[in-house]
Amino acid sequence: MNISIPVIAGLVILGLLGIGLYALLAVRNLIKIIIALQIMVKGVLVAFILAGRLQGDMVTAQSMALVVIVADTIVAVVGLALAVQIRRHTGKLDTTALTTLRR
Amino acid sequence: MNANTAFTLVIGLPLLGTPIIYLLGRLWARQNGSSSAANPARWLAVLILVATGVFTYFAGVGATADYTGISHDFGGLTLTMDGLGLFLAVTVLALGILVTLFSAQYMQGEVGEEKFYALLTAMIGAIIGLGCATDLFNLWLWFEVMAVTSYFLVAFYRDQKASLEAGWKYLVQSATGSTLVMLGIALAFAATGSLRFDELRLAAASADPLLLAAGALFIIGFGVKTALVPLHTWLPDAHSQAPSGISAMLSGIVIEAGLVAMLRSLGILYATSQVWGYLLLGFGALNLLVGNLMALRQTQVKRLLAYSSLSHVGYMLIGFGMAFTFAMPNGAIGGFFHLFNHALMKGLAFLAAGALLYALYIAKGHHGPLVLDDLNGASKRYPLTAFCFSLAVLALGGLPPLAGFMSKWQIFVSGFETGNTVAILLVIFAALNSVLSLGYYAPIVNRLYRGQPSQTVQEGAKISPWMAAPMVILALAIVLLGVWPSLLTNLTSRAALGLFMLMGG
Amino acid sequence: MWHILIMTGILLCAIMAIRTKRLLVSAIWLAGCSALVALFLYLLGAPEIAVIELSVGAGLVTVLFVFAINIAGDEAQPSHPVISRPLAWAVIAVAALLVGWLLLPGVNVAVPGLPESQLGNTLWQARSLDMFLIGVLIFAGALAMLGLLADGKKEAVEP
Amino acid sequence: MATTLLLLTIAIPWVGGLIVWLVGNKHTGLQHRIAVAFALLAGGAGVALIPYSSSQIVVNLPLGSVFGNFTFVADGLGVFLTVVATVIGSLAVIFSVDYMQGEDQLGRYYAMVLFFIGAMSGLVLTSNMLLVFFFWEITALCSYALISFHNDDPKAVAGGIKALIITQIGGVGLLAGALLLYAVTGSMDFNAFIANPALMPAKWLGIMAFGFLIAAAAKSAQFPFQTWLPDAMEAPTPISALIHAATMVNAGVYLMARFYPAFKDVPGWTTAVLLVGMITALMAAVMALVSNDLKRVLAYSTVSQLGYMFYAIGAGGIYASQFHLFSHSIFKALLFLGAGAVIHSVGTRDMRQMGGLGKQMPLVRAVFIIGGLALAGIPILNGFWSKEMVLEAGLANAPVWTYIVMLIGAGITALYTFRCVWMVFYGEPHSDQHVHDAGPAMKVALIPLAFATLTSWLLAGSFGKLLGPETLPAHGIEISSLGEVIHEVLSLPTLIALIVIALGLAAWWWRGRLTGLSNALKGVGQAAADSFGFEAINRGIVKGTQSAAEALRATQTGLLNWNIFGIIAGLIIVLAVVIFGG
Repeated sequence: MNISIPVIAGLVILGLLGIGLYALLAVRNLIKIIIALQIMVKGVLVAFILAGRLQGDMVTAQSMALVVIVADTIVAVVGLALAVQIRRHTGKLDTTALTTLRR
Repeated sequence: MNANTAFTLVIGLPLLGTPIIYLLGRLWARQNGSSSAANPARWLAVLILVATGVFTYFAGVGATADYTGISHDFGGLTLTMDGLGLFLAVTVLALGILVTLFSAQYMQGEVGEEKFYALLTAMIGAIIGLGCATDLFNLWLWFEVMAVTSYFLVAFYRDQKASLEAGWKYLVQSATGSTLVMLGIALAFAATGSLRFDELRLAAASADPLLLAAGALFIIGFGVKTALVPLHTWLPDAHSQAPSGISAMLSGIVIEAGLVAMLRSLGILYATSQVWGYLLLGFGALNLLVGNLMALRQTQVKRLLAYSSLSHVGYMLIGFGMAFTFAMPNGAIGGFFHLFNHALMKGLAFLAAGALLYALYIAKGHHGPLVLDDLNGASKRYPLTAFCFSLAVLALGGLPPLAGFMSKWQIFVSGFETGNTVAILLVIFAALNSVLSLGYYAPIVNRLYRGQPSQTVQEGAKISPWMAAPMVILALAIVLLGVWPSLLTNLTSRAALGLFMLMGG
Repeated sequence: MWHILIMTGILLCAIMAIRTKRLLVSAIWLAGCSALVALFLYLLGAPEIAVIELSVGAGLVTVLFVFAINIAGDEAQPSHPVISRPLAWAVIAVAALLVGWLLLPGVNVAVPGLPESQLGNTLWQARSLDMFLIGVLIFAGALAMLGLLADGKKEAVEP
Repeated sequence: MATTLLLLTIAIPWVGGLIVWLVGNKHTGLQHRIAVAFALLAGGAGVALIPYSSSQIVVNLPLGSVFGNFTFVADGLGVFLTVVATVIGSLAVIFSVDYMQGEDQLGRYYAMVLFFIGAMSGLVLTSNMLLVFFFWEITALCSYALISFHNDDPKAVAGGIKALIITQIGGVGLLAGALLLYAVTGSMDFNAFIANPALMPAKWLGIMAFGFLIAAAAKSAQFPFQTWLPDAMEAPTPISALIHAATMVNAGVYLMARFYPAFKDVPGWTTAVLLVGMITALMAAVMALVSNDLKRVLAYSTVSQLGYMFYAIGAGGIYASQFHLFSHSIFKALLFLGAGAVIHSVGTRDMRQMGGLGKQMPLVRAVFIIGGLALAGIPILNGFWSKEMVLEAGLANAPVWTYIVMLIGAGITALYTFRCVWMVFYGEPHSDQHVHDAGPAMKVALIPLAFATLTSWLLAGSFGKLLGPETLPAHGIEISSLGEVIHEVLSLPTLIALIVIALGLAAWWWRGRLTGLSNALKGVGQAAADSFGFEAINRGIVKGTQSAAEALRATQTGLLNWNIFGIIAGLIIVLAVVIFGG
């Protein structure tokens, strides 16, 4: 196989983002939706490191990646808290139960 | 006062004040229980914001001394308050202070009041910082701070199912957009090896596919927050379910902060392609039409106002699109003017709707939505609120002598100045949409001034002067800018200059 | 070769995390995905961030998920998707194709060598503003979580 | 002095409006007095402005950038229309003291009326295109607010919104023209442009000319926008007299007259104005003939008379159009206020419920008949002179067949006027009605108008001087004495016109014998009662928009997955545009 490493990394990025977005379309469980967001962020992490590698600036890339990890952990925490709260109030973890706001 | 010191304080004060507000409010709530008298957290928040406003004045004096603005290095990153940054700071502080004042009664006795004020202050600080960022990644991080602070504010009524639902959709869509922006930043970094605006702009001279992809991702990523049309679906939910002060902030400044972030990032990529401007124009037209049509048949007041935000973003997009596509300074100036006016007008509309919602429902412990029928005859019992509300919606509809007319005019002028037939047709389309919007604004006024108050209005509670004062100030500002539009020209033209400098013009 | 294997592993874990019915299993697949991504990052020449990803992404986040699933319950869900799967796949494929169209030619270049790493310095000096903002972010997130998870009534009667 | 007076004319009513509103609805007596006082003051300022009329800019407030300099010019056209607005405005306000007695929310009423009077003065006195549009929209706003003053009545609300939206749609034409003026000439001042229309390339000039025509037609309720004015009759009657007969609807005529020198060479423009006027004049006259609602008859007749003014402009008779505008403002205000007095005492607007009212209300009958005769064009009332001048302008400069159509219109005018007077004041009285005579304030307003209807034509010479080359250099109006007007009017065509008018009157007397003819024309009558299908078109547009909006709401599913789908769809569109469109 003669695929260069950056291309593999590119495929990982596309794959992770694609799977994440697909999950956002197809999955109804709230916690799984947070998982999908996490998967997408992992793709972005790879993108940052790949960019740093291509530009030979690993330091900036890694510092950005670190910030991204922390920031998205925070988002995941808030999201999980919301999901738990929704579960308390609706008894379900299902997006189709959340359609009172429409039209 | 030294402008540099002032600038540092403008950035630092709201963010560093946040924990203090929280701790003070928390301690106080522990001692007094949360449902009695006024929580001092609100006054501390107002104090901090007013102080920030004062420092913004001093920083602004320095920032307007020359066209590059005022810079300060924080470590290796620089924050620069150029015309655009100053403009955004002034807008967010003006609206933010009034909203905080308004919330004093509105949020009185709510559980978690201190968190509300702490996060509101942090959000305002984040928006100020967003306007001053000079580094793409830093810009995103400010954007993310703004988003995270607003999640809780949207889902504030956490005992209400609808509120949680709105917060959930807002969070997921926002996070998705944010992820796309991150990917865009990574691509831009991969293509140029730098993140600073000035370096990036010089490096981004050709149509590198990576940069094109980055631009597309910026439009979509920031576009989720800006509520471009197919991405707008979170907006009506979030705006209608949040506490009214937050609705005013979301609609008046948060979505516009997303727009500013988008303009900053696209401005850097200006040289790479012609399409950015066309995309802005296209989304502008789409936003106008969809926003107006969706609002036309709404029966819930706050939801109606939320949809009308879509169409107002459309006007701004058309203005900025003219600036991007045809290099029309008036497009950008008009866009920023409309941004400011929209913050005033929509802020006032949401505050007035909120005041009625508070008086008719919340003060009685209900959380029902405010529907159009509730407005019937509201002028009998709440003459001032009804007047302010009418003023706000008529200004939104673009009727003189109110502010919305003048900024729309300026945007329309830019379209005609291009001399391009398509641009002119687009302006006429926008003007017709303005007429269409009267189809839902005017009935609100008619309802407010009916002679027979509805049952709900007759049983309504009182609206305190603390709620009325911010509305009166906003109403006066709307009239003043309507008859004296050049009052703001200094600020808006500098903001446009900031944008054009970014584009390399 | 290693890279391709790891890529396959990452994508497989991600797919499994989505496909599994039980949430706990799903969280564990995510942890696996995270660990493989960390390995991939290590191979790309970012050892520091690989460690952090391993500890935060695979460790902390998994703990969080397990914690949340414990509170929220892990019942099996009806898996009827709202949007039909072929449509979802088609849309994603088109989007990925378009992004890939722009992205892959750009990254298909020779990789320069690695300079000396000075992550610590960069973090605490060059990008200290980012670190400050992360602090704000953590605080805001903590407030939001506290606010959302707090039980309204209990708090009201607290002395 | 001119500066002060001019600014006072605009500012006095606005300040008065603010004060009336601030006084609050608890002090109604004070509100009446304040409103009357400020309206009279404004009227005084307006009249005092007459001697100062000139073509010079008297106020100049520089605002910079795209807003231009806010300039005001007290030229003949502007001063004349200001006087009409302020004087008839004060009479309408005086009339309102009786008419609105005991009404709720007087503050809003008077504030809006005074706000309107000021805006109307501003509209005609400014020479800044932005301000023209600005005041144009304010008048529309006030008109809307006053039509739907009785907000509890769904018909009033619908009428107000309809008026607002139709005039706004037309306003887009004015907007486009105004923006073009600025974009091409770089200045908002239109006087320079009128003096030298070559500033504008022919292509843009054409768009501007027709844009303004659309705006004027919408504002003046001309074909094909005429449908809003009859529905606007839900407004309190003094408003109908002031806004929908004497002032605001004239704004379109004003706009056409003002820009006539610039647009007259645009190919097809004068013909278009001529035809719009002619079609409207005839169509509205027929609709007036079949309507049974007193105010609607007057509304249709207003539309029809405005058509005469448009026709005159199309034929190049600027003086004739403005002179007719002058006469019409007076006698139509008189008719509306008279009708208001009738409606106020009878409590209905349906003429079939009236009849024989002349005995109980002799004064109202007298003034109404004076107004009616002027409307019909009977010598020597003011309507006669101005209408003859319009017809003669048509005979001189327009195709003969249009002149004949207009003559027929004049005949129908006489017929419906007579029908209206008869049905209200003569014939069988309906004994079940309790009728009381008009109040004192009403009489105070009616008598000066009746007097002016009898005599205003004597001012024809001074009016010509006011509009003369000194103040309107580009218009070339050269009439300087009453004798000239009399000489021009007293000629053979006038005799023909009078015969036609007499035939119209005779048709009413012989209405019994003409049943065969009227049966033959039943189809026309039916079509006229249905507004010749224009109402249906309006309703269709509204319904289409509403159902499109309702259908679109389905896109807001409220399902997170579909929301995300929107994001991805957006991403695909943007990427596709970037890849294939860049």
